[in-house]
Amino acid sequence: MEGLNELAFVLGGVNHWITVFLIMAGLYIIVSRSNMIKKLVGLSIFQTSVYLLYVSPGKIIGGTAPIISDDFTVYSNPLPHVLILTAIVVGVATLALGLALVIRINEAYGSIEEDDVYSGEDWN
Amino acid sequence: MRGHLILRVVSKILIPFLLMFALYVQFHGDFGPGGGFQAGVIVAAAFVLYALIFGLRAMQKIISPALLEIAVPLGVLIYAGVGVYTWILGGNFLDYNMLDSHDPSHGQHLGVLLVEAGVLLTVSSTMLLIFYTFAGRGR
Amino acid sequence: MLDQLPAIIIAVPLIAAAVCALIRNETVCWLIALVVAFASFVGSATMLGQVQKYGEDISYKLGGWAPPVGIEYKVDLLAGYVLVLVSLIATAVLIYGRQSVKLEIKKNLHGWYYTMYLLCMCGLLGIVITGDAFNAFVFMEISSLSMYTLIALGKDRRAVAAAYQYLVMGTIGATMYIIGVGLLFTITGTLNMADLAMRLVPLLDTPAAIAGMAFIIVGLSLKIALFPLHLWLPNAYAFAPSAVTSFLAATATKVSIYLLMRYLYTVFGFGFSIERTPIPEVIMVLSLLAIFAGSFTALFQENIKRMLAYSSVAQIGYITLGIALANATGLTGSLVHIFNHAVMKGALFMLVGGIAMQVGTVRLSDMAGAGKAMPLTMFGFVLGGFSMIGVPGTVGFVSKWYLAMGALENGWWWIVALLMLSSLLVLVYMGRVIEVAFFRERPVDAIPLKEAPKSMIVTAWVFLLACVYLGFDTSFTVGVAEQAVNVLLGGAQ
Amino acid sequence: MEFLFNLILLLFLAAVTIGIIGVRNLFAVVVLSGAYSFLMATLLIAMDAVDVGMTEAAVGAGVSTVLLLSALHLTNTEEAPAKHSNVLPMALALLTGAVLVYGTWDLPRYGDPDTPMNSYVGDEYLERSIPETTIPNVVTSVLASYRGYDTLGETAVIFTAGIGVLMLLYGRRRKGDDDEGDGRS
Repeated sequence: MEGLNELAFVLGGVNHWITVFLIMAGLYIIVSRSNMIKKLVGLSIFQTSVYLLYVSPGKIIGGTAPIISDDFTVYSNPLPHVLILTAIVVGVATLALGLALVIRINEAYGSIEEDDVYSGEDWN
Repeated sequence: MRGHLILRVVSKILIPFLLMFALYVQFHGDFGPGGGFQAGVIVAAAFVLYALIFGLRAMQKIISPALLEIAVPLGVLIYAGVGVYTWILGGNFLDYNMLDSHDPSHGQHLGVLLVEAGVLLTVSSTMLLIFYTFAGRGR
Repeated sequence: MLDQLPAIIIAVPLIAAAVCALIRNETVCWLIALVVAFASFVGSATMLGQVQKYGEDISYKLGGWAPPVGIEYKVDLLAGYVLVLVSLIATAVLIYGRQSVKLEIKKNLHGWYYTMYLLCMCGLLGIVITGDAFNAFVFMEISSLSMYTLIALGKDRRAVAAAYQYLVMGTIGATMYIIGVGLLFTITGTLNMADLAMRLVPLLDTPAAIAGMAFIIVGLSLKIALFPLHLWLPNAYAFAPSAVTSFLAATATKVSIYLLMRYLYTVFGFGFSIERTPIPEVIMVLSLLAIFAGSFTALFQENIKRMLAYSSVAQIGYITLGIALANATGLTGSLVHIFNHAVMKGALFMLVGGIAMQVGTVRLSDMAGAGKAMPLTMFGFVLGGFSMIGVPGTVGFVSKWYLAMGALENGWWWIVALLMLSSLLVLVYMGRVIEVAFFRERPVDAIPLKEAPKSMIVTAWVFLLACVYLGFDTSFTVGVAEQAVNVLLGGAQ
Repeated sequence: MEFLFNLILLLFLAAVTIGIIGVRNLFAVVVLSGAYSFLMATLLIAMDAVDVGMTEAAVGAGVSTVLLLSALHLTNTEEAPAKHSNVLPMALALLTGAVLVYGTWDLPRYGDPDTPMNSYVGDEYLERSIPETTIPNVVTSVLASYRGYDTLGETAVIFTAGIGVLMLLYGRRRKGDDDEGDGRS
């Protein structure tokens, strides 16, 4: 157990590396895909990956969830949890509004591919 | 899905438990994980399950969209109302210490309960309302 | 009462928005919105007056918790100045927009329209007044989500597509902002901006601080629509309902610029962000590109709303140019231009709203002969155009003067030359509209035109007269801006 | 043990994300994004963020999936093949990633209790929650009281989204409702 925790301490950067990968993947989906729903899924991944960025540094090895009780003395940092709860709400709110827009676009244009919607339109 | 007897029976048993669990999550949020937001989502999920099994129309007979349209702003008003009340009591906005003149920590507890109720109302009704609008769009 | 003002001007619009959603009657909701917006304006002006009088920032502890444990509201000169601007425009656009909202938006949505409008105002004011990095994000999302909805209410199907485009780019911007805040939070442990500034001092050179700064700046630049991240702006402005465009063009990007300044000057400090990083050089290049690319694209627009939108891209370039000049005069120019551009662009979009209502389209070719039929609107357009060009005696001249002076202080006369060249471009694209409206005959078969409703003309003209008045009497704009610059630069050194 | 568990979950997350990038059937994408949310929720719980994990499971895997599925029902389920080159998006993602790797390189290692973040405001909440609010779940007391104003804003965000969706999709769909589309505005 102890040894593994030591290892965790040394390799701890791994959390950040995967977080970075997820952020990159989310951004890549948003920018590269033309399908609007896929773009919104990418947007969710982009937003969700931020959760790790906040929560991982708040974790304390050997700590427990920040609910005070007599059995524990070490707790992980509660503040990032609160912030991320808010971020989750913002994420789902954005997704709902985005999907409503996509439904309207589909009704008006008959397609949810950006290539069809934006290039086929006279914007002037 | 309306013909599936097993689904109907199971969901009829399940939904009350879901709602009870939501209430547990709501009121146990001070002591364990949970709170207004989580409970609100669970309440919405229970009703969405009902709508999926018994049909949107049956669900809307129980809770009409018009009712939800009132509930959504009402939750915000409850939350902000606590703030206005603390103003009236002479404190800063959302200063729950004001709610109990003898024991501020009691006031805090009361304030948290009240605002969580507001969150529950807005979140559950908004989620359900969004589901209604999305599901009702197709027909 | 007075010491509760900071919370009042945010909480009351929020409560009013919820009340409007319950009532949903057009007249009542409009009245509530108007009263609340005006009350916010009075509150903001009072706070600005207090800050000026006592020379002390107003700090408000939400929930009674002292920062950094609780969230703090902070009104200094800069915040007060932007608060006054946003609430003033919000009030004016409510008076202006009632008729056009009735016409452009489906009847059963009118009540909710005012709900959204109030939420948007509440969000924008909340970003300005907050002293907490994460709270700014929450209010940014309130204003953004309501903006996406308001834009999508435009009559044309392109409005929905534009709103989607804005939603995607706006969300990327907001998420980048919280990534940046997250990095700063990880190394400092605090979210309060003043506390952040203090605790960042020994950490400014660490990679996390630099990366955090980069993410915050890029994220906010997306919201500001700084070239080349402006792609969402032209369509959003062009296809939103007229009243929404007037409000957004005058406030939304300005608030994001305000937040950027907060980070550059208050959190990171002038001594670091401007003097020790290549930020001014980058912003300089992008601003000049924005000014020329924006103005140049505006030349080729058939849709005059879109033309004005591209002109906004260019005008944002002027504002950020002031930051890049890295001296007090330049920054004063930029702050003054925030106000001035809001007033003149607001007025121009209001006039275009009247044109859209009467002509039925905002295409240049359909406006032939409008000068004769709608003299008040079109003369207003001429006056607004003068201000955009920067003719002496108008507000446009004041801001350009300060920008030019700031450039000369650095010995950069070529910036002055470029500024004059860009004014020439403005002359050409505004001139096109005026030429068509005044010197072309209206086709015989076209529908006869008449002047737009009084409420629209009057509000627009109040703004236009303000353009002239503030062009002569600069004691408010320049006065406050100079004091604010002193605080911003002084506080950093 | 904790660490190994985390590592496996993280690798799963990455794998699911690669799946989402590659798959073109949108139903599969939605199912994968549900799986992503569950993995994320488990990971959050493993990192002691029980409230967040619970919410992510309910919202990400529950509500979001339902919303995405109902939107798919109304639109198209197959993504069109890509027409553009992926070079620019890839470059953008790599640039962002590079800045992030640079920024996170020097951050305190995972699990350290003495970082500025864990020894400053966060610690203060843990000490003050019981005496000041009597609430043992510190996340609840911070959420609803110390930073209760953020939560009011969060409720307002939900409210905004709810009314926004209603405004966009209000009333029955009628043909020709949306397009005055003769190319003129």
